[in-house]
Amino acid sequence: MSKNVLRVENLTMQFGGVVAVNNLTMEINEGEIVALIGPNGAGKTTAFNAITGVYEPTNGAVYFNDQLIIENHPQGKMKKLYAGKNSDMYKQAIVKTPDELTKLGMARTFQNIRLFKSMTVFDNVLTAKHLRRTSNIFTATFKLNREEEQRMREETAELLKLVELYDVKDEIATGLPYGKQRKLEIARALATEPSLLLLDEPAAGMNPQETEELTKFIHYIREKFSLTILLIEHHMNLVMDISDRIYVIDFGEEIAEGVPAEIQANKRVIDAYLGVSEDE
Amino acid sequence: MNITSYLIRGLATGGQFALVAIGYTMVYGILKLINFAHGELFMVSGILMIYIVADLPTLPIGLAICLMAALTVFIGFLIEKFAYSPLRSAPRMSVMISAIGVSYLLQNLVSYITGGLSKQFPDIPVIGESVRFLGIKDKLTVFLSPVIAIVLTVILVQIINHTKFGMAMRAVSKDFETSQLMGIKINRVISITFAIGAFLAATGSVLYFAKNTGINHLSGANPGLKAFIAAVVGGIGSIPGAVVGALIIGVAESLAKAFGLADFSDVISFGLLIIILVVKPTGIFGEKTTEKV
Amino acid sequence: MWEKNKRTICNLILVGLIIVLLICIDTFAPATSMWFSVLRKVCTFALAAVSMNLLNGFTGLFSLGQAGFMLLGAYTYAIFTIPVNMRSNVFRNYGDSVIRFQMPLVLALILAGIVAAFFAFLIGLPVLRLKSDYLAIATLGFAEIVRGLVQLQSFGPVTNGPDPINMFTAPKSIMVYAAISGISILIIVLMINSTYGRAFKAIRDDEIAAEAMGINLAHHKRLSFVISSFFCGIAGAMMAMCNTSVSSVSFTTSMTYQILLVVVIGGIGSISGSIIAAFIFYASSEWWLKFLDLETYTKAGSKVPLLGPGFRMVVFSVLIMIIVLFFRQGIMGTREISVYDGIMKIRSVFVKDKAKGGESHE
Amino acid sequence: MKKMMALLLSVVMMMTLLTGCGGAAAGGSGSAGGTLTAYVLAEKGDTYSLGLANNFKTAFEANGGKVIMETFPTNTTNFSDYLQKSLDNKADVIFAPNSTTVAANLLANANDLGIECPIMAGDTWESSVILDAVKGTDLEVYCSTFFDESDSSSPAAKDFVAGFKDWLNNNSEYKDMNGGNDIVAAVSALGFDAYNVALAAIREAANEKGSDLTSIDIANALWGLSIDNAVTGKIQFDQNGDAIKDSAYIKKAGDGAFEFMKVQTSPNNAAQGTPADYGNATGVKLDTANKKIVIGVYEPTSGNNAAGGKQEVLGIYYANSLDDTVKIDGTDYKVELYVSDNGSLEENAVTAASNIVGQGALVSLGSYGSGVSIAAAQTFEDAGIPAIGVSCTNASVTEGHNYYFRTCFLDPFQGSVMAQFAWETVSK
Repeated sequence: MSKNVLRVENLTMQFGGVVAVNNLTMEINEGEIVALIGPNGAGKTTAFNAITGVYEPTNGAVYFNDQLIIENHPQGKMKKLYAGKNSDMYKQAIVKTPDELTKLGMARTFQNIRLFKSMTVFDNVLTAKHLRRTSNIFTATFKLNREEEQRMREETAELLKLVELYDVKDEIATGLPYGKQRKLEIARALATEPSLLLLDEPAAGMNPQETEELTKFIHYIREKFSLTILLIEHHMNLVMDISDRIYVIDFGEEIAEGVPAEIQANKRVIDAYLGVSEDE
Repeated sequence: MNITSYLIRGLATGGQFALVAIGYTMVYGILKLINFAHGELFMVSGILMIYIVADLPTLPIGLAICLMAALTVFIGFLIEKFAYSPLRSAPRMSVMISAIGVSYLLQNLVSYITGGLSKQFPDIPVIGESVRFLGIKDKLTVFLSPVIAIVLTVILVQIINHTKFGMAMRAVSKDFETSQLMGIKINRVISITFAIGAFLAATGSVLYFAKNTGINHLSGANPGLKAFIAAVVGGIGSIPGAVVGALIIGVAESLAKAFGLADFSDVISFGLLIIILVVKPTGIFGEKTTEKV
Repeated sequence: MWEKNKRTICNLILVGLIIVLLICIDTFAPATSMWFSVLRKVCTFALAAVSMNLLNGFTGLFSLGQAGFMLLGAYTYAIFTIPVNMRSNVFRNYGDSVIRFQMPLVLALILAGIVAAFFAFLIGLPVLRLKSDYLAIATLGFAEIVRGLVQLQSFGPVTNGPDPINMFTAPKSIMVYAAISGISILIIVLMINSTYGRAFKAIRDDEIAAEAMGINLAHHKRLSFVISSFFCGIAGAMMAMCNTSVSSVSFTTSMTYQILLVVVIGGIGSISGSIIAAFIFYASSEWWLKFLDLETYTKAGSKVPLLGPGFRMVVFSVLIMIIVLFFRQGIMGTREISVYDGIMKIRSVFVKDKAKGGESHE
Repeated sequence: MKKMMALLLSVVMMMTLLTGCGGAAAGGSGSAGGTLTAYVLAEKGDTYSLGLANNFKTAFEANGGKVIMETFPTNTTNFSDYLQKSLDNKADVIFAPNSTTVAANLLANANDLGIECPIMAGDTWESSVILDAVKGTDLEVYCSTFFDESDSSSPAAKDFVAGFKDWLNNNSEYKDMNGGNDIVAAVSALGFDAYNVALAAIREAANEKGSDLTSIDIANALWGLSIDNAVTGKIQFDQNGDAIKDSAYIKKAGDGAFEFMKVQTSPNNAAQGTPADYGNATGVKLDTANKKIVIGVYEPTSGNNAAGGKQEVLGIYYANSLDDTVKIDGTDYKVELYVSDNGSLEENAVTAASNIVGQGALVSLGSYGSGVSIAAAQTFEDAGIPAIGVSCTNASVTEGHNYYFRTCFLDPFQGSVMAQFAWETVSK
């Protein structure tokens, strides 16, 4: 069993009275590609945002490389309102902001593309290099970090060549066609030198031919950068032929977990997607 | 040292600021915009009153006030039409800069017309008389302002909570796009909100300038800022909050003067603003709205 | 070498030309010419506008506290550069000044920046978490608080209370102002073109994406706020030098509005835009458009309509509304001045004419 | 909704409850015996106001009186809380040396609160704004000033008053500038004198140096000048360049006009100053090319002090209309005035003064308002041009600036005169 990269324990997200994510438990091991799927509104992106520090989870814990990074339990008004389970298991309140998580090595992309609209393609990726800087405000301003700057630019050029965007590197990022913007966002995430890459519907809005290309690309970057990948996706053929394991959630709860073949045959998963009432 | 005179006057200034603060809180509730020019509108209505009474001496005072209120509402309408609605889809910063530009324009225009000299507000018959109340001798407007402010607030709250138009305003303040989809004519609602804000500013200016009769182009800056602080302290977007916030600011300033901290009165209200913004940004009455990513 | 940084070389040539021009004005212009007081103000407010642009234009933090930081810079500079023997005269109403020594100009300038930056750090802690319009009002409030506190009688021995401070070193030659302003703006430009500059722009474009890319928002916002206030403090010190007397009465919110409007005219997010706009705004308001304020009479003795005290400011405010509403980009938008591209464009216009003309015989 | 209404009502109830029990009658004035108390109110950041207030305080306390002094921020329009403080402390006299903009509100609030004790101020209150504010109230308002139109003791004064009123009445534009009436403001008389002092100094310098006189020679001439028949009394400059004055006129704001009360004297035995050392300053040369002498008029014609500034300019205009040529070496030089508005703001001072310097002025007159005068002192000094302060009374206008002279009395003098007058009227 290879090293465990990400472990999510009883993750619960509650907005007021609505439980968006209910007691989700997940494990991702090194080098794996794991998919998190479920019908629209199942709470996939909410779980994703809780793991990447955009939201504070109402209850539960998250471990990264076996190190506790996020933990929380219902506090204040939420104590009374809390509708989830095992809130007594967690006492501490450890909160991480997204930039701290990215520093640890968890990079992400967004469901609706969030590129830096005033910057060129090249600068978008170059900006992400800022995280790994060794210079401070003075050395950076007075150009005493020439070799670091040089290294950043070379790595950025390399990444852009990887995603075949080097030829448009001086264009304004938001001017690119949709598919290319998606790949640029992935390149930008890679620029932070992550060990775990979280992709939020990377194939959204892509035609089958582009999706096919994306699958090859994700396999390639996993090898090249020895990454572990967690992705949310609706394109079933992409999910089925790329993921090592799949978690399925519906109405915030995990209803199935396993390798693609098992999931395809799983009755509950099909019902959830086809909306058949679970009467039996 | 008897506190009463300072409390009464504190409530009075609070009441006068409240009418202006309501204007801020309504416009912010709807457009999420700090209408910097609202303080200047308050000053302009004072100046309008002076010129109306000076140029039309035969007009009875009651009619003069109504004419002034109508003109102020019209100016408020113009400001919204020319300075804000073209920037409806513009980034937040340019709308704010446009608001600052309007307030700068109004200040300079009035300074040019009046030559920078302060003018005397005409005597308002009833509320201008000096009256003795609870041992304090001052103009009737001082004692009347808090009462009028509370009465107008109650009326306004009824309109907002119990009329169709009120519901439309609440809808627009909650979510711009969806209320547009629901067939609410956004621009009409916004114009009327501005008109109500302008009317209240006009009423407030009559009460305020009846007491502080000297007006020049800068007389709107300080009350404008204090009214905005009141709106934030009370909870931006909540009308009763604006009134309570204004009363608190008015009393706090007067008490500062009572205890010889006169130099600090400005510092206190801005200090209060920064504390509230940091500790409880939603203010006393405001509700918490989580930012959806 | 030429190919790689042709644009910077052309721009450097332009800067060189400007410096030579300034030296000529400084030495040859008659001592009484208006150029002196105008160019001193232009250098001061160019730096103030650029430092505000760093914050509003490049980091997307809408702050209206510039007047407060300039006041801190001006007071610090003035207090520390009064000759020792003149101190009791200046601090007449408050016994004598607490500070017993006089600092050289450069040291006092840097101290002015540091004091402004220190207060920026303090007020930054609670205020930088706020949303844009609340941040604007909170910083506006801070500037008013500073102005109120400096005037207190109890602070008399330090700040001379409400009385103005004068008798401090106020250099006359334009080159001093141009040097201070030039070096400071150069530092800001270098910073914006560094990795930190990119981080600031990222925060301006999309805070959530910036944070997801590992940029610590609190740290970088505070950094930008403190550095912008540092240079605001230096601009405040330069303003003290311009006016040869400092009193808190002149650091009003309308001064902050003026700096903001210079930034808007120049183009939010363009350094060269702010410099050009500062020159146009202050040269015309102090000098070229001064006639708008004077009641002038035509030969026939009839009064020229509209002209009169205060008319200049009305013209300005209308002009600014037009720019804010219709030319939101301002003069330069977010582009920086580039002599090389300018020449190329002009050349291509000529080349095209020649080509059009030469088509017939090809 | 219910919760909110309840809270609102409770706030109001709590307030009225408090006021109910605390309703002891305040007001009434004049402390029974005991030390006389003065309440002094000055504007923060206004050099003139603070200088005069501080001097009044020292002089009044020297007489054994008690002084409560407070300052208010600029742009304050409501003074009731401050005036209430004077009632609470049973002040016998209120001294509020502020601009007319402040006075309009201050007196209106005083009337609201039924203040009975006398209210006094310095020379700025000698203006029609105060007469309007006092009309229809029973406020007792006094102010000190440099000149009174009904003082017919000196012939020069009588001629000036008659001539100036005619001159105002037959051109409406100047009458408007004077506030729409032909009341002779003290500052107009001072402006008139300052112009004549400047001309006398130019003629003096011309006698010695002829057509190669410079502004430095004019400065030197000023030191030795002694004019006996000036409208505002004898003018001689002491070691600081201030006119040696020993009396001030006290006026009461009557119904529609100021009533002359008395001339309050206070010993001032300063001797005439010896010329300051101007080193090798070259100053500005006489414009022999187009035979004209430019005199700068550095005044606020906009902003808070515009009213006083314009009246001062009128005095200078009138003096110029009577005498505008100086014969130097046989040729007539036309005297031209260049008015530069400082907008009553210190930050405009340097630019407005540089305007005057730019016009090649030999002398500059003004300004109304001590703050702007001090701020321009350095600019005039660098250009080597003597400046004559017309009505700025703060000591630091001339202190340390040997190019700045002044034809009016100073705050320390005016403060002690008013303290003396207040002490005498109140202790009767």
